[in-house]
Amino acid sequence: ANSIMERRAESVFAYIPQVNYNQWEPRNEVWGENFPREFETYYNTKDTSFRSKYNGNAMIDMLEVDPRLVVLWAGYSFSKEYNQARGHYYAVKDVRNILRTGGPVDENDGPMPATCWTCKGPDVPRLMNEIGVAEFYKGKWAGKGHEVVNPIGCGDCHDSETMNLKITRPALVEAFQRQGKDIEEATHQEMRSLVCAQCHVEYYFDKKRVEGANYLTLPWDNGTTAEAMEEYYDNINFSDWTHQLSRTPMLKAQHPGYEIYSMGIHADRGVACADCHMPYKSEGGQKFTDHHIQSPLNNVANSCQVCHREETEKLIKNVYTRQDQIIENRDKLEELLVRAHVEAKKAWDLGATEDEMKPVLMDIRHGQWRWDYAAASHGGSFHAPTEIGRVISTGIVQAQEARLSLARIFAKYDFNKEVAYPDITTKAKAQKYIGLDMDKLNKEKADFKKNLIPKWEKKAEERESTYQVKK
Amino acid sequence: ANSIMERRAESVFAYIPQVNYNQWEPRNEVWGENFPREFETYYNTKDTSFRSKYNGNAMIDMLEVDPRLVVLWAGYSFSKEYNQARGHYYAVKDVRNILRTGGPVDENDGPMPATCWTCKGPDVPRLMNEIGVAEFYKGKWAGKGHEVVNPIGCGDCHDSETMNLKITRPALVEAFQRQGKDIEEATHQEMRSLVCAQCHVEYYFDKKRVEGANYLTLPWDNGTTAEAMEEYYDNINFSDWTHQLSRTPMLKAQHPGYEIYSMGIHADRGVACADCHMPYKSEGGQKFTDHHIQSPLNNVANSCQVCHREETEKLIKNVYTRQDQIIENRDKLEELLVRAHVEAKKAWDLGATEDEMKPVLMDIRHGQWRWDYAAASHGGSFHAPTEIGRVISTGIVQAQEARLSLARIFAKYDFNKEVAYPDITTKAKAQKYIGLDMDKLNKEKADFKKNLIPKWEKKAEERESTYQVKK
Amino acid sequence: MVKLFKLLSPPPKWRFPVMIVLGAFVGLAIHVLYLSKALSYLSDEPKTCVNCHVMAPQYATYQHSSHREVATCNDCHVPHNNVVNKYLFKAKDGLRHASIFALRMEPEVIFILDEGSEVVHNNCIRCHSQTLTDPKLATQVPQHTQNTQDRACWECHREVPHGRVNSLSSVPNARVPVPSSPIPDWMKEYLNETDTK
Ligand code: HEC
Ligand code: HEC
Ligand code: HEC
Ligand code: HEC
Ligand code: HEC
Ligand code: HEC
Ligand code: HEC
Ligand code: HEC
Ligand code: HEC
Ligand code: HEC
Ligand code: HEC
Ligand code: HEC
Ligand code: HEC
Ligand code: HEC
Ligand SMILES: [Ca+2]
Ligand SMILES: [Ca+2]
Repeated sequence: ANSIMERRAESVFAYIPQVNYNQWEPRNEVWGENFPREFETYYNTKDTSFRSKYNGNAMIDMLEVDPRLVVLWAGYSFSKEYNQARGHYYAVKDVRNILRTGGPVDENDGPMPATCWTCKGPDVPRLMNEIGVAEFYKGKWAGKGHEVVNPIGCGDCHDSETMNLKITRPALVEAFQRQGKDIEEATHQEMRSLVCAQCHVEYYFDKKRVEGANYLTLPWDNGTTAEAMEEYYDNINFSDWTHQLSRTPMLKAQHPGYEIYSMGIHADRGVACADCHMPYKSEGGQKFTDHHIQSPLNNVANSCQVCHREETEKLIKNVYTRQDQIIENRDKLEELLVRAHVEAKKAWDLGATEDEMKPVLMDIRHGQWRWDYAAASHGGSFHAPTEIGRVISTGIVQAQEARLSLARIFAKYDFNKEVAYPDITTKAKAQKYIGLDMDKLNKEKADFKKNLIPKWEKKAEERESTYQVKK
Repeated sequence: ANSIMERRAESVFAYIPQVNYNQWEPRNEVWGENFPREFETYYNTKDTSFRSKYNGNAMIDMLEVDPRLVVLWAGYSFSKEYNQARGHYYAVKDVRNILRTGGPVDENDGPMPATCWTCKGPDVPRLMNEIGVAEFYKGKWAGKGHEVVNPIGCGDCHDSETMNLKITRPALVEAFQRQGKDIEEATHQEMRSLVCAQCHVEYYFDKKRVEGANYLTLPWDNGTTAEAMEEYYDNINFSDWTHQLSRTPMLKAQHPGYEIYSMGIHADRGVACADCHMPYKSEGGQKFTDHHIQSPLNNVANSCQVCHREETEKLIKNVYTRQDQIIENRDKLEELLVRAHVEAKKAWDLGATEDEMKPVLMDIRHGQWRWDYAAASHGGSFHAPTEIGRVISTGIVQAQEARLSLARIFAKYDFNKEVAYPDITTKAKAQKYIGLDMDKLNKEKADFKKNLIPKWEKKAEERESTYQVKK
Repeated sequence: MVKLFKLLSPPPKWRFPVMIVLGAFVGLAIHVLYLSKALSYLSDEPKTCVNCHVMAPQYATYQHSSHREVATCNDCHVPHNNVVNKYLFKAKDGLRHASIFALRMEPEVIFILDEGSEVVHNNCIRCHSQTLTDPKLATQVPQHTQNTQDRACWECHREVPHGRVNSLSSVPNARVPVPSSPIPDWMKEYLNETDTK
């Protein structure tokens, strides 16, 4: 009886803030004092125990799972290390640990620019507010290591006064503007996806816009399909790197999550990222948004079943079926691209000319871009399976077109054998094949962790101790 | 609520059927006297005024729309004429008119076997009952022209006593048996798709089973995916014809409608063919099954919208989006296959050996089979878009694999140019390219229509006039 | 029977404490029934189902459906084949709901049980048999009734009446009647006063 009495009272609940802070408060724990339920669930992103067929919140070494990637990215930092992402809680930790960011010895050292911090936590809007956006994008990654220490959290998505959803990253706003759209007109439901679109999007660094800055830019001016973005990059003659084997001016696709989701049936029906990845949850009659952002397959009851009355197993099977249908051909495309790179190298070795190779390299560039567009977004095979299937087909056509031209070049140079497929059955073999000195890279990273990180943490602690939080 | 309870007092008034007939009554008009609503709607399949983006109930000359087909089917009757189907009302008329059945001059003449009648109307179960199944499959198509004169109708799907749904074609029952399944255990809901699966399925003629008979067989023993059926055909070394240009032992896929539908989300959720193509309709406060079988896009309100609350335009757009996503790559695959055939011909011309060509031809066979599997089922791009997308990708890989081997063969025979793509911009040009004498074919057909058909009709009329129908 | 009663009745010296304990139980039970408005559970008034806020989404969606004017929750969710069945089912269901609710065991997304499904389905048919059955066909097609009624109606009519979004949080701001009167207390008092005068 008591519980019934209590529970009737539950629904009436007055919100009394426990602490007072402003928009630039980067510490999730502080916001969390006012919103314990959201904070506690947010903190669950620390969990790494769930694995689905292809994803989940465990960290998965993708180069080990699929060593072909090493060859596809030869000459680019992704061939050193690339993992299937885990929870937001790890954002800062993982960008520090990854071999891609190297082992800088001081704030002017290392392979990566400061812009790499942009999507890693709420210190970013704080810092942008302090020093300006362009200034934020300047300098080396190591130069701002002491600034960005809190992982993705409240300040990235919320207004501190109203707790309304908020866009805190300029790149998204600018991309909307260039498309002639006003992000301020977004509806509440659209905001439930747009906060994610601040980060889960394809991007590149524009080095021309502001002198000395790697300006974060979303290549959406012509649209967000694989073709539209490809055209954008072709028009500005952009490439992320030159492939070490085939000498192709390559494009790297990074997690075009929002773009692909937008082309799926769920987006068509107005379902937002948050509906599946942050479903509502009730605890003691109090409804709130589950901030444990993760694979919905670890929470089918509260996500899918709100809209679908099928059994959990069936819904999971639906997801796996789509992923299987895509990934079978995605893997095939990878193999064809590996062959294309290796064969292109052979053609160069035989003495093929720039002119002869140009169309081949264009096909490789486009074929791999489309593969990456489909592969880099880990949710894509479910978010928009029919579109991803389409893109992969076009990628296969291009990869094979490149190989056909290569076969003709071989004939011209009197080479009439199949080029052997390299032995890349493990990550180690593949990295050796492209000539990476992993011991050196690991050593540098270890030194960096021992020497630089403690300094960053100390500086950050000092800074944060000066922040005002009224109780 | 009370008044509603009272209204339930059903008035079961005694009812005397207008006419009495048995299961072998082939004339839809006769059954129709007892079931006017079903009959009238059935008769609407006569309408040919609706065209959707790719389908509809108009007859569409597919060779004109897409002359590549002529080359893909070179050496096979489909290159003479192939139309996008129209309503059941036309089944008999169309099989008589089509150039594929040629212009037989008597009952032992013509290119097609009697088996071609199997899916064209309710005279078929009648005749099978009279003369036996194997006997039905024997002889020429022209031999049974006077027997099958009523287009697809009541007797094909219904039991005359109970009006229950009924399987009247042995091929489906036999296919189930060979898979170890009992079709008699099908639920009522499954029957609402299985009646369609009597005809809307991939088939071939087994010439070995019964001496002299083209025994209608569904190649489902290993399963119904493109791969499973391909494996089945490979294992029994079956081919429909040998390609005129590339000399490939080819497979022709015919409308695998049921197979593909079964792999889609709607089948997964228990939605039957009849739910979309024969939705309920109400007239005067009675609900009955709309027998106007056609594209649901001509009747979105009763088909889709009972389950989906979106606007008509949006639902139609959903269908078109999926079709576009598939058809873009399907068309590309066609082009690649045309090239493969033409290039294979060139290789033979250059003197390539059987041994050299064997792997090439295998790739062409498989690539075109997968294309046809995806193309022949006009509803497939919507019925199971993710699966069809997958199949097309694998087809592209194979077509290009064939062309790569060909490039190597060319190199061997010192041919180092691109083989020109033929000028096949119209049906006429394409038919000329493969050397078809269309005037002759048309002339033969015209003679057949003038001479044989009137005889068939007269014989049929005489026979039917002897049928007993009790009023 | 008497023996049984004797066997069950406590020894004399325990009688008084037992009476007190039993009394307390009865009192408690009445209190529970009162608090949970259990009696209202016996009525057909849709508002009574919303005594539990977990029923709010269903109430809100129903309130906006074509059935609002023509059917109550119980028209669909309780058997109407006979009175005994109606109240038996109600009692069983009600007790289950109340226990789960009190134990805080309700899931975020409630699913109708097979038993309840059957009941609802039969109620759809009860009201709509006029549309579903064609008397002409019924005489000629023995399976007619079965064929038109063997799937859950809402396999096709997926939106009737609760829509397709089902979760405790699906209608956060709905005006679900928290049992109250539209007239403010001060006005009631005033009216009462003027009444007695
Ligand atoms: C400030 C940038 C940022 C924002 C905003 C953001 N994400 Fe992320 N997200 C990331 C990063 C970075 C990672 C990878 C973290 C890691 O692996 O270290 C990630 C990881 C994820 C993962 C993988 C979690 C796992 O368990 O594997 C999911 C799912 C996800 N995000 C969904 C979302 C959704 C949904 C939203 C919006 C509601 C969102 N993200 C908003 C940057 C962001
Ligand atoms: C536009 C936002 C954005 C920018 C800029 C960005 N990231 Fe990320 N990062 C993400 C998102 C989103 C994820 C999660 C991706 C996923 O789901 O796989 C992620 C994941 C990661 C991860 C964990 C997964 C992995 O790859 O091992 C690392 C490490 C990482 N990023 C490093 C970097 C580096 C280094 C840079 C600069 C070159 C960078 N990020 C720039 C948004 C961004
Ligand atoms: C990746 C984006 C993201 C981050 C990070 C994030 N939130 Fe949220 N938050 C959301 C979304 C989306 C909603 C749902 C908003 C809606 O539907 O109105 C939400 C809702 C809320 C609400 C409104 C009540 C509710 O539960 O629906 C509160 C309070 C809240 N968040 C607090 C926090 C706190 C505290 C943190 C940090 C620990 C945080 N959020 C971090 C995206 C985020
Ligand atoms: C907020 C509502 C909502 C949520 C949450 C939701 N869906 Fe859907 N889902 C829809 C709608 C709407 C459609 C479109 C079809 C329709 O109108 O029923 C759809 C379509 C689908 C389809 C068919 C599309 C295809 O790719 O074949 C599948 C499968 C599916 N959903 C699975 C899931 C799974 C798994 C989840 C959880 C991860 C989920 N859905 C979450 C509303 C939702
Ligand atoms: C209809 C439900 C639905 C919607 C809407 C949706 N997702 Fe997903 N998402 C899924 C499912 C299901 C998976 C696959 C999870 C798996 O394989 O374990 C997934 C996977 C992901 C992953 C990889 C998860 C992992 O475990 O690493 C990320 C990141 C992601 N989605 C981000 C987003 C973003 C950002 C949006 C909006 C732009 C979004 N999703 C919209 C259902 C959805
Ligand atoms: C006895 C064989 C047979 C059966 C049984 C059969 N079909 Fe057909 N169907 C055909 C033939 C043959 C055609 C082509 C007729 C023509 O174009 O002359 C056709 C054409 C169609 C068309 C195209 C109509 C148009 O307007 O373009 C649709 C749709 C169709 N059938 C659906 C179905 C459905 C659904 C079922 C089951 C309820 C079914 N069919 C049962 C043989 C059959
Ligand atoms: C297993 C059943 C079956 C058999 C056997 C069969 N058909 Fe059909 N036929 C169909 C179906 C189903 C359609 C409708 C196809 C569609 O939707 O495109 C059709 C359509 C047709 C059409 C109209 C569309 C067109 O292609 O122009 C013709 C003509 C036709 N068939 C002739 C034949 C001939 C000739 C044969 C023998 C070689 C034959 N059929 C054997 C089931 C069959
Ligand atoms: C291509 C297959 C097919 C053909 C041909 C066909 N029917 Fe039907 N018929 C069905 C299906 C499917 C149903 C729905 C059965 C169910 O759901 O129980 C049906 C239902 C019926 C019913 C039951 C009442 C109703 O409307 O649901 C009657 C009576 C009927 N058909 C009469 C006829 C008559 C008369 C003809 C010939 C003019 C005919 N049918 C031709 C497939 C067919
Ligand atoms: C196979 C799908 C299907 C099933 C199962 C089904 N219906 Fe329907 N129902 C329909 C369609 C389609 C219509 C639209 C007919 C029309 O408007 O012409 C309809 C119409 C109706 C109507 C008339 C609606 C109006 O706007 O006038 C009622 C009432 C109805 N159905 C009740 C039921 C009941 C009760 C059941 C369960 C016994 C049921 N239906 C089962 C498909 C179905
Ligand atoms: C008897 C019910 C029913 C009918 C009729 C129906 N659907 Fe569906 N549809 C579903 C179900 C169930 C799903 C799976 C998603 C879900 O669970 O909501 C679905 C999924 C879909 C999807 C998402 C799948 C995809 O390929 O992305 C689309 C689009 C769709 N339907 C369109 C249509 C159209 C167009 C029609 C009419 C031609 C139609 N539906 C008829 C029940 C139906
Ligand atoms: C969920 C709804 C749905 C189901 C279930 C369904 N179809 Fe379709 N079907 C469609 C749609 C939509 C189209 C595309 C029509 C168009 O493009 O005009 C289509 C197209 C077709 C076509 C070509 C129509 C034409 O205009 O020529 C045939 C034939 C067909 N379907 C047969 C079947 C058969 C046989 C089944 C069951 C095995 C089936 N369909 C199941 C919705 C459905
Ligand atoms: C004491 C609080 C309470 C009241 C009052 C209440 N419910 Fe419920 N109901 C619940 C809870 C808790 C569940 C979840 C049970 C579960 O998930 O098994 C539930 C589940 C249901 C279900 C789905 C499970 C099933 O039994 O099939 C139906 C239907 C339902 N209620 C109808 C009603 C109707 C109709 C009324 C009014 C006559 C009503 N409820 C009144 C608390 C209540
Ligand atoms: C017109 C008939 C009808 C009326 C009136 C009706 N319901 Fe329902 N109810 C249904 C159907 C049908 C379902 C099953 C929905 C499903 O499985 O998708 C259902 C399911 C439920 C469920 C289980 C949740 C679920 O989605 O499975 C609850 C709880 C419920 N109803 C409560 C109520 C309450 C409370 C009322 C009155 C305010 C009410 N219903 C009025 C037909 C009705
Ligand atoms: C108490 C009687 C009653 C019950 C029980 C009932 N209905 Fe109805 N229903 C009606 C009446 C009366 C109407 C006409 C309402 C109107 O036109 O305003 C109606 C209208 C409808 C309609 C057409 C309007 C619409 O919303 O699409 C459908 C479909 C329908 N009912 C289906 C169902 C289904 C399915 C069930 C069971 C889940 C059900 N009904 C239960 C009395 C009832
Ligand atoms: Ca993950
Ligand atoms: Ca058609």
